[in-house]
Amino acid sequence: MLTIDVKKSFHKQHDRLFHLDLSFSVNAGFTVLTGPSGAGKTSLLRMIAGIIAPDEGVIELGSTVYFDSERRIDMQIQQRNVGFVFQDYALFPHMTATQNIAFGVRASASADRRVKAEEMLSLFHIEHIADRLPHEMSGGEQQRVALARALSCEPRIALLDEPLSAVDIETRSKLLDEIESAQDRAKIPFIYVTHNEAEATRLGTNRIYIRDGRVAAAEIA
Amino acid sequence: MLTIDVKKSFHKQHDRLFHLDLSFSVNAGFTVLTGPSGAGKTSLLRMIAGIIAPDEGVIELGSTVYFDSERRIDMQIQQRNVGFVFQDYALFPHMTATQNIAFGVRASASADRRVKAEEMLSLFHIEHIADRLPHEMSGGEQQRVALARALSCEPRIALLDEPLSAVDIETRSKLLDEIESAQDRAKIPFIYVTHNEAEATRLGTNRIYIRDGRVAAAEIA
Amino acid sequence: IGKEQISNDKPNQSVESITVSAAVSLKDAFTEIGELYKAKTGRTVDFNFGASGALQQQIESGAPVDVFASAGEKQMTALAEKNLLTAGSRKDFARNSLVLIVPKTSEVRIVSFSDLADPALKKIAVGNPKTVPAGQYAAEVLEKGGLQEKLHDKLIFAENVRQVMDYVVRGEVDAGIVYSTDARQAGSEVNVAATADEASHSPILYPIAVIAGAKHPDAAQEFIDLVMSSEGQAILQKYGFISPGKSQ
Amino acid sequence: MIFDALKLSLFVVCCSTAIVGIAGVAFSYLLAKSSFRGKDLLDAFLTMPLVLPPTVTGYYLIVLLGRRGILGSYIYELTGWSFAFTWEGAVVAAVVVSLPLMIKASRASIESVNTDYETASYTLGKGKLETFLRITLPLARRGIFAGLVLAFARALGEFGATLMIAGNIPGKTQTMPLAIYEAVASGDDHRAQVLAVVLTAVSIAAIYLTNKISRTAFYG
Amino acid sequence: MIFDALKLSLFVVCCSTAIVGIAGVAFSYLLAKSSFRGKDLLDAFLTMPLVLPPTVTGYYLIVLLGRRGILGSYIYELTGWSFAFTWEGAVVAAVVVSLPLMIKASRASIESVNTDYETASYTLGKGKLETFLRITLPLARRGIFAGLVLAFARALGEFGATLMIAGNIPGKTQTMPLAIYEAVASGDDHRAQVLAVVLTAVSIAAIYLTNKISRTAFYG
Ligand SMILES: Nc1ncnc2c1ncn2[C@@H]1O[C@H](COP(=O)(O)OP(=O)(O)OP(=O)(O)O)[C@@H](O)[C@H]1O
Ligand SMILES: Nc1ncnc2c1ncn2[C@@H]1O[C@H](COP(=O)(O)OP(=O)(O)OP(=O)(O)O)[C@@H](O)[C@H]1O
Ligand SMILES: [Mg+2]
Ligand SMILES: [Mg+2]
Repeated sequence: MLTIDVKKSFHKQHDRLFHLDLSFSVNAGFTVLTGPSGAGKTSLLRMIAGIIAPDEGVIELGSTVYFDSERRIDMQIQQRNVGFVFQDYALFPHMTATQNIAFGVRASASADRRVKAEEMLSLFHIEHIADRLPHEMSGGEQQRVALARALSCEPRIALLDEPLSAVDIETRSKLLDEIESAQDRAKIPFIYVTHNEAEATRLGTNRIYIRDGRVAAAEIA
Repeated sequence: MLTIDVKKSFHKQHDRLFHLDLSFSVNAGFTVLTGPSGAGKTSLLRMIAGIIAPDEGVIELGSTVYFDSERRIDMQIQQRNVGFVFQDYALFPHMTATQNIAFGVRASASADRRVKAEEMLSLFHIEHIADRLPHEMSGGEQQRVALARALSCEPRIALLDEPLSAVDIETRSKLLDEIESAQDRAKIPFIYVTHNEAEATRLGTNRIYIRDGRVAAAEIA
Repeated sequence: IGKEQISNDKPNQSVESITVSAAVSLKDAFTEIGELYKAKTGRTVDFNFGASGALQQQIESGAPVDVFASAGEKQMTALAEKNLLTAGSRKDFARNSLVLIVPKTSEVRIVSFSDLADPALKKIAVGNPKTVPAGQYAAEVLEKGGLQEKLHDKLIFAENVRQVMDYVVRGEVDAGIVYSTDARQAGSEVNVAATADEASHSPILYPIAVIAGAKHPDAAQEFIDLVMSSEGQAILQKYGFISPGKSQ
Repeated sequence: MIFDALKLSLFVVCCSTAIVGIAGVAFSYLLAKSSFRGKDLLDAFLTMPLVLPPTVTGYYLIVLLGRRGILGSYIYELTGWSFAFTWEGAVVAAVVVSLPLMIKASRASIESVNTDYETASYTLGKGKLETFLRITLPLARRGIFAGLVLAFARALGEFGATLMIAGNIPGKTQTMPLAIYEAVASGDDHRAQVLAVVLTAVSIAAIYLTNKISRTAFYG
Repeated sequence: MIFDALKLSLFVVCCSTAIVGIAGVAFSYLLAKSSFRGKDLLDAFLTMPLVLPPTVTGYYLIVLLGRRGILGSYIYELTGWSFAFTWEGAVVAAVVVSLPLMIKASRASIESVNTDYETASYTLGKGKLETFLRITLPLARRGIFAGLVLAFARALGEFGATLMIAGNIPGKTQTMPLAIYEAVASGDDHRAQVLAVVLTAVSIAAIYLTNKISRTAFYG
């Protein structure tokens, strides 16, 4: 159960550039987040992950309070335990695909981490790039590494920001299977941002449509 | 008229990671380039732009020889005059949207460049971010700045690498109108990479499908 | 307390080396005396050559030095005032004289210090009177000759005598004032134009003393004795120094 | 007296930092972006003044630029003027000892700039120089700025080489470090402390200020 | 003799570069990634040795660490040992004069690392330290490496401060630059030239080598 009730403004000098005012709550399972470009989807995910702090409000995951302006709680990013696929991937440029994925795996033995990373590589059909650095991969390959990395850190919530926008239709459908089965195993909330109607329909148990920083429509199961 | 006939291998130490062997020619107008992730689409665009050099072969645009391994011609990037929308945007992080676009405009007076940049911003519906730096924009906004920048340098060929992958369906359709009218005015080849079937169908006068570094199917008008 | 302390202070037992801080201009002569000392006593001398002022500051801050040999009296006196010398150990062991040197290629005829006023001479290098003993003596000579004022704009202050030598050798200046030992060492690279009258400056004496709290006071005293001995004096004279008692 | 030395120091340091800034960036560009024979040697040669005791550097400068020096004798013949014992000599000394700092710091930051941005600039029809000035340099600004601060501070403290080529003429070539050295070496502790405090204060103020400026410039 | 001085120099420089490497990175981290009162002052203070003439730095060091020094007297009372005239003193001098170079260069490069990567590491559950060591440092490697080269070269050439605290005792504390100084000051030009050439050759070789190594490490 994820509960969101936040307000946040972006300022530049004295101009208010953008204002977010969102409140909803969703259960474990997929929540598809859609809305026009610049609506505030990424900003919302960043607040959940703790990368930016809301001006006021509450963010709770189950019984864990991630943020509460009144009680002055603002849990650190590294304690929130989120699996984040960044819109621009943010792969570590000095690490190979395997190293990028293994970096987040929670296992003490490095051999275990490697095994897990290799498993993820094959799930996402990118075994062939195991030893390549990010700049030696294609866009879609990078995106899949980012997805694998986010899902292999045993998160308590997955935040996927257009995680399949750079792959072809065929690959996308295979990866969606993998994402669905990952959710199935983990039973945690998956917040899934997409502009693709087919993806949205397929995953959409819950759907939230945001526009101009506000929830414009919501179908919550 | 763009003529391509190139071979290129990527190596790491002594392993051949990937091999490209492409040959086709297309006229001014849209050419939609599709194919699975990792097929070699971006690599092809990079060779046309001069960012990477083919191992051997020929690249000609009209009567201009961009590359010819036999005649040892390899024109510099800055002379090729391409408008490139990079898959990862490559916006200059220290410049605002307006500055990013104005940077490429071919006009000697800086006021003229600014005017042109502002015109482009409004064509692509991003006037509101004119003075923001890339890290203050959403993913789709960044992508539109990249598109505007590439089309405002009066190129002799436009290379668009999934230029609308990060925008919502509604915006996408408006931007496609703009892209079509830009091609209409310029009458130059537009090489358009996409994974989106709707886009492909709409623009597809010529269609080239590549797979594993080879042309697997081509419909050329 | 005591026992170990006392046995530590006992001479010769475990003494293998002493540390001598000496003005760098004494390097060649002292190195030779050090070898002699080793031959006689079996102990080695660790020399610490540097500018007299720097050596003085090291000793003030407690550097483990047994003997200090200075190129100027000022530094030694400063230590004496701070009770950092072993009473009665201070002696003058050598003297030097001051000479006026000109570049080998010099076209101006100079035969005395008073010729320095010649307008053909544009630049004259001397040690910095504030920091270099040789500069102090040079200032006295110029003062006595009534030249200080006239030369005011021509003087270039160097931070050691070596720098004066370099300037003269390379012809950057038209003349310089250095110790005769330095001029002698430079050999034919410069011409000695004049020697300063002994009466025109205070005696250029090189004092030596055992440092208070020296680890090896007796061995240190032996070193001083060797410097003062006829053998030691012979070595110093070989390098151009004058016996402290004799006149030029 | 203190005021004279301070004024001279600041003047010399400003001249040298300006020269080092321009020359340093030019050399960094050369070393980072082009490849030619002997590049590594040029690099090592430019680093030399860092390794040699400044007095030795000063000696080489005299040998090169003195009135009878390898280059200096030509200058002297042509103009009747020489670097020796002039403030220009102090500037040369400061430039030589601080240039390596600037080059090392700015070169590293120039090489760290993601080349994708430079490539993007080329596709927009910009040449190497324009791309360097408008893209690479601004993106490498922190390292370049650090290099400038290093060069500034080093020039402010320059002493050994200055002493050799510029001499130590109060009011003419006696910079702060020379005055401090003189006071320390002559045992004038009081004066030394006053001077050191002034120099320290000036440099702390300068560094403090530049930090503030850089912060506004970088995070603006 | 030359060999002794060279060996000692290399030994002292290796010790000091190791210390400077670790301390420099730690300080850079502090200055770049945390904010606390007096940060700018700490920064300015750490830059001081760059501005002060080395002899003056050396003077402060003996005032601080000499047997009768502010700190040194306690050390002496406790252990019967003091920094004066020991190779450890030479290491301290080298560390103090070269640390500012390391800090400035590495701090700038650490601050230039795109924070997105650090954020990504935090979301993967890694703490500040681990993120710094495994993400920030490798991405800032060029600047850190440049800082190390600067520190190495500066330590190799260090002379003024060393002379004050470690003395100039052949075979014990006489490093190459001190040997050069001694040869120059005692008029032994030939020896001075031989020493200067050896020091130059060693440092050119060292820098040439590190350049080669860095190239393989960064592009290999
Ligand atoms: N640091 C910032 N400073 C100023 N404005 C910002 C900042 N970050 C985001 N914005 C603005 O906030 C709005 C929402 O951005 P956000 O990235 O959340 O959009 P989004 O819904 O993810 O869009 P897209 O689908 O294009 O990725 C945008 O208009 C953006 O320009
Ligand atoms: N510098 C490189 N070194 C090694 N391999 C590379 C390099 N650049 C690209 N490749 C490989 O070449 C293949 C083609 O890459 P390219 O980026 O052209 O694919 P693409 O068709 O654009 O894919 P996508 O749709 O995912 O962007 C990929 O397998 C990629 O890993
Ligand atoms: Mg977004
Ligand atoms: Mg691609």
